[in-house]
Amino acid sequence: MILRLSGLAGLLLLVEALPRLGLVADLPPTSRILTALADEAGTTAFWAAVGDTLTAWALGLVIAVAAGVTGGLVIGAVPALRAWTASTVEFLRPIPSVALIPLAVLLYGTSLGSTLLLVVYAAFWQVLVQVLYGVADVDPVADETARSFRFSPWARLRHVLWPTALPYVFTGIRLAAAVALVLAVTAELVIGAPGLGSVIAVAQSSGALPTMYALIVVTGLLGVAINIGARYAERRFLSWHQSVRAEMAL
Amino acid sequence: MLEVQDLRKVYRSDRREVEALRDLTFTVDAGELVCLVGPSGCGKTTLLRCIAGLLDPTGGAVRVDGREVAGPPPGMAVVFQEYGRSLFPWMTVRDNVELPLKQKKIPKARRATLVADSLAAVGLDGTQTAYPWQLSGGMQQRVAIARAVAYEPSILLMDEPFAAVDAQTRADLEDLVRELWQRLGVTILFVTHDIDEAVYLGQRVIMLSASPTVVQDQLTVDLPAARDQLHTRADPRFTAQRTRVYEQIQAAKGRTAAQPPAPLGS
Amino acid sequence: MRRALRLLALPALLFTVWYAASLGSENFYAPPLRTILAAFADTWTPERLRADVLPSLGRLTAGYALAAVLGVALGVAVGANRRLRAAAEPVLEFFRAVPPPVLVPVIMLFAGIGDGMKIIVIVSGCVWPVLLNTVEGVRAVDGVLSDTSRAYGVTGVARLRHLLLPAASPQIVAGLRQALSIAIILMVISEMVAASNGLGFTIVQFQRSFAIPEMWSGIILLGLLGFVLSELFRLAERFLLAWYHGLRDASRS
Amino acid sequence: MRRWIAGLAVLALAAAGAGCGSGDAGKDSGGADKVKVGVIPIVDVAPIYLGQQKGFFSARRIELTMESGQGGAAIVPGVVSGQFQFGFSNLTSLLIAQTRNVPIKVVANGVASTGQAGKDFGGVAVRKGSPITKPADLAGKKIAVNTLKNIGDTTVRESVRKAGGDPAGITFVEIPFANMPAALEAGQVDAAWVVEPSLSAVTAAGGRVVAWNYVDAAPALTVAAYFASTKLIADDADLVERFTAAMNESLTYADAHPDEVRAVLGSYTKIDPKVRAALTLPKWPTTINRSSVETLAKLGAQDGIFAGATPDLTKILP
Repeated sequence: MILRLSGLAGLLLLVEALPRLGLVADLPPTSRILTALADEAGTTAFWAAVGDTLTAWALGLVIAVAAGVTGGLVIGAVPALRAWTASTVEFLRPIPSVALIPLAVLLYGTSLGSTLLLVVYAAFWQVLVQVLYGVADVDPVADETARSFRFSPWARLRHVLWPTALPYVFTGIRLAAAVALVLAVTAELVIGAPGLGSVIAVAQSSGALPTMYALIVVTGLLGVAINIGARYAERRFLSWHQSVRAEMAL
Repeated sequence: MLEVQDLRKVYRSDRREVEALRDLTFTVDAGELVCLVGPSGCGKTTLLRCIAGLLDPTGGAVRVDGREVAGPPPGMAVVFQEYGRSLFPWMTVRDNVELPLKQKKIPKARRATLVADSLAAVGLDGTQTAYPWQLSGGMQQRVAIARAVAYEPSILLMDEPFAAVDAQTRADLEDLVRELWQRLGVTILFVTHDIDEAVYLGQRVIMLSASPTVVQDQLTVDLPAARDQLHTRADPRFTAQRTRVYEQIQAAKGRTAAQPPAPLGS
Repeated sequence: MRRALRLLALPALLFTVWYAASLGSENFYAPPLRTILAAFADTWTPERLRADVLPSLGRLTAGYALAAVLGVALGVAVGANRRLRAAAEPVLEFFRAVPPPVLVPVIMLFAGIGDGMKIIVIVSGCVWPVLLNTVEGVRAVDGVLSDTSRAYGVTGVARLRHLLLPAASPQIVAGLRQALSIAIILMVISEMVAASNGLGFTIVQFQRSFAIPEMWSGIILLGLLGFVLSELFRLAERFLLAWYHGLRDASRS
Repeated sequence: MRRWIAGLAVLALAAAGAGCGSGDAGKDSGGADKVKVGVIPIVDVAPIYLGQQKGFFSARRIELTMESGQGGAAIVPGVVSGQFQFGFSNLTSLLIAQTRNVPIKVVANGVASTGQAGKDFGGVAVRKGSPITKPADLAGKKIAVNTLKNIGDTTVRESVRKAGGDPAGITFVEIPFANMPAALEAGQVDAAWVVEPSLSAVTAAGGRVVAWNYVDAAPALTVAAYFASTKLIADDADLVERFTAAMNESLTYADAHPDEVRAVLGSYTKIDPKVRAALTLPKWPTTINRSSVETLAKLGAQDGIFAGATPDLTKILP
């Protein structure tokens, strides 16, 4: 624990010392960034921006997860579907979501919808691909057992596919949660949709450096919180699963 | 050759201490084949890792040729139980066997001979370019044995090497170990939880208690040097000695029943 | 033949649907696909590709390669050392969580406006998945394999080369794959500010000058680029991790 | 195929959302029109914020919401698609849009240069101790502008041309205004076309302005304007008329009350109060200086930013 904190403390000290010693211009020392952060935290506009960013993040994530899980299970469960869609998935997946920025602006201007479009697009593939991996990982013996007992397709989905795919679903959600935040802030920054990203842009164009850094720190902290939360949820829901057990041993 | 003296190992974590090995003393002479047998969870693997220099003991000492072990000693080879995990899956069979030889800075031509000979000795000609995972479990364990043999060790540690293979393969591999031992004159310390295997293989059987482990008893196996699966196992002397080991192990288990279980034993 | 049909059927269908649906489009910003395709042919001439796509690819390659080397090197160091890992992990987690595009203005302050800045922006985003995956991979090296190496005297550089790197390679490759898509995104974003050439710059320039069919053609090119790069990556992975896929298939059947 | 149905459903949902958002200048119970204006959060748009505070819009039954976009590239599509009823953009961008037949038209003046060399809100600055002292020295140099092929580079070229220099050899590089002070300081560029508040940062660091490009381009140059889609102008002429009136009142008020402008800047930017008190404000006349727009069109054509076309001023200006 002490070690863990020492790394952070070292970073804070470094950022305090470098500008004070005149080694880097344009980087405000830690103390000024923290003051700016405290000032921001006292304004309602700041919390509204945090709220906007988190709303876009959460909504986008929910849509992406719902679509990704449904799509993944359906495609994964039907081999023919998988074969026919594979090339399209492989083509659409690597399209960088920033390429959609102009489309987003056209459809939604600078509203929440723009951010959502980018977030959903980027997060959807993370979930879909993981679910596809998960369904492919189904133990053939388990599947054949289910078939030999004449399970209905729904029962196979419920008792064989879903439990196998679940850990993958969580991995997908964890990855998607991180990507969704990155895209939410990016969309706000580049397009100007309301949220932390657009406040960062305003701080930058106003030449308010400490505020800009303070806001960047906030986005980082949000990201850390989301990662920790996702990992905690994964561990809680999957406590029975092998991969988590192995991670916890010793 | 190998001396284990007052060996003690205690695992410490934040909240608790687990005593795995209490006080172990025994020796193995040069050229001997000694089996260590004990109930499951009795700290056999801990002991073996201490001997191999992979784990620092809390007290006591391990000496090889009179020199105290601190880190893996040269001239010692180890065959682990988990054959699937002890071979490098990204290397072919040949590279797996050859890598330790490269580390020993053995010239290339000599390495090739050693690899070919050792693979032939374990009956794995023609598998050099295969990957370990393309082989069956028994064949994988043969590769691990070939790797140990090619290393030309003076002492060979085997940690329950056949626990995870099927019965037929196991019998074959047991005979392979005895054959290699007799042919190469190497010292072997063979750890197992299988009493039959211990008696069938060993010149001597050291019985361990349950954790925290001490030496429960020792037995010199009174069987002819030439052994085979069919006749040796039917020999009344085999049965008698097997029974004796079995009783000691049962006694060792009974002793633990009165004590709280030790979760971090092995 | 059947395989080719399966590969092409759905993309062809979607393409046709788009083509047909957009044929009579009056929307200024959503021109007919026919117009976009015509613009594509006119816009992406060999000279244009050389002048704009080549510099982009150069920055992408430089940034990606640098991030890979840096990420693996640091990852091995951190992953193999418990104390270092404990001290560095919170800091690394924080930097990974910062959305890379917000760092563009910051990096500009330090690295100026040249190619160096754009490469650093790419590195700053790509290095984390590589680094953290390498840490995980090195940390998760099989205990038995590690013991085997030690017992047979495989230490030092040989341990790195024959044990740590190959054992962590599936994770490292997974990190590199994540990094690739981030790299493309950051290549575009870094070119959206302070650039005078590049694919990202060109797309923004088309957008600003209301050359909408040209802009869409740029987006299609960007998609094609992403697709080609990920296919190249797949080929490389299949070659590098042949043992791993074989192992997985073997343990599954 | 089913996945595609799911995917299409998401897209359809998205499109439906867009549909709901478009053109909803809906009236609330009080009869006021809800109006969204796409603006860039910079000094230039202070009047609209001030006018909103003063109630110039609500008095005309307009309920105003400002949506900040990063530059005109995000605002024009927003106005065309009906996300915003009005938008703010510089005139060169509007002229480019006109040559491409983007269906928009100016409805009110935005911001104008002060027309006074030495006291304008933007200019070409160099760092302390730079050998560049006059516009002609800029020939062949590396100059930062916020956007390439736009109002910055065309007017800077004109400054150099008017001073007798050859603008052909100038290299323009794109840098956001906020990064220009640092870029000048670090010597990444020889000069920078910079506007307030970054201009104050440059002069505070000892930098000098060597050319007043807006002033050189045309007297009292109209820099930017508010615009609407031609569809809105045709469909709801009344709303546009009320917006224009409110906007004009705001511009006049802002021009007459610089202190209140400085105060309102604090509400939508993060400019330091000290800088706010000292920076040079632009002019906010209500009339568009037509001849200056003609000049911009001529300059743009000269520099080839219209891709060979000639902007038709009657179609873009009211």
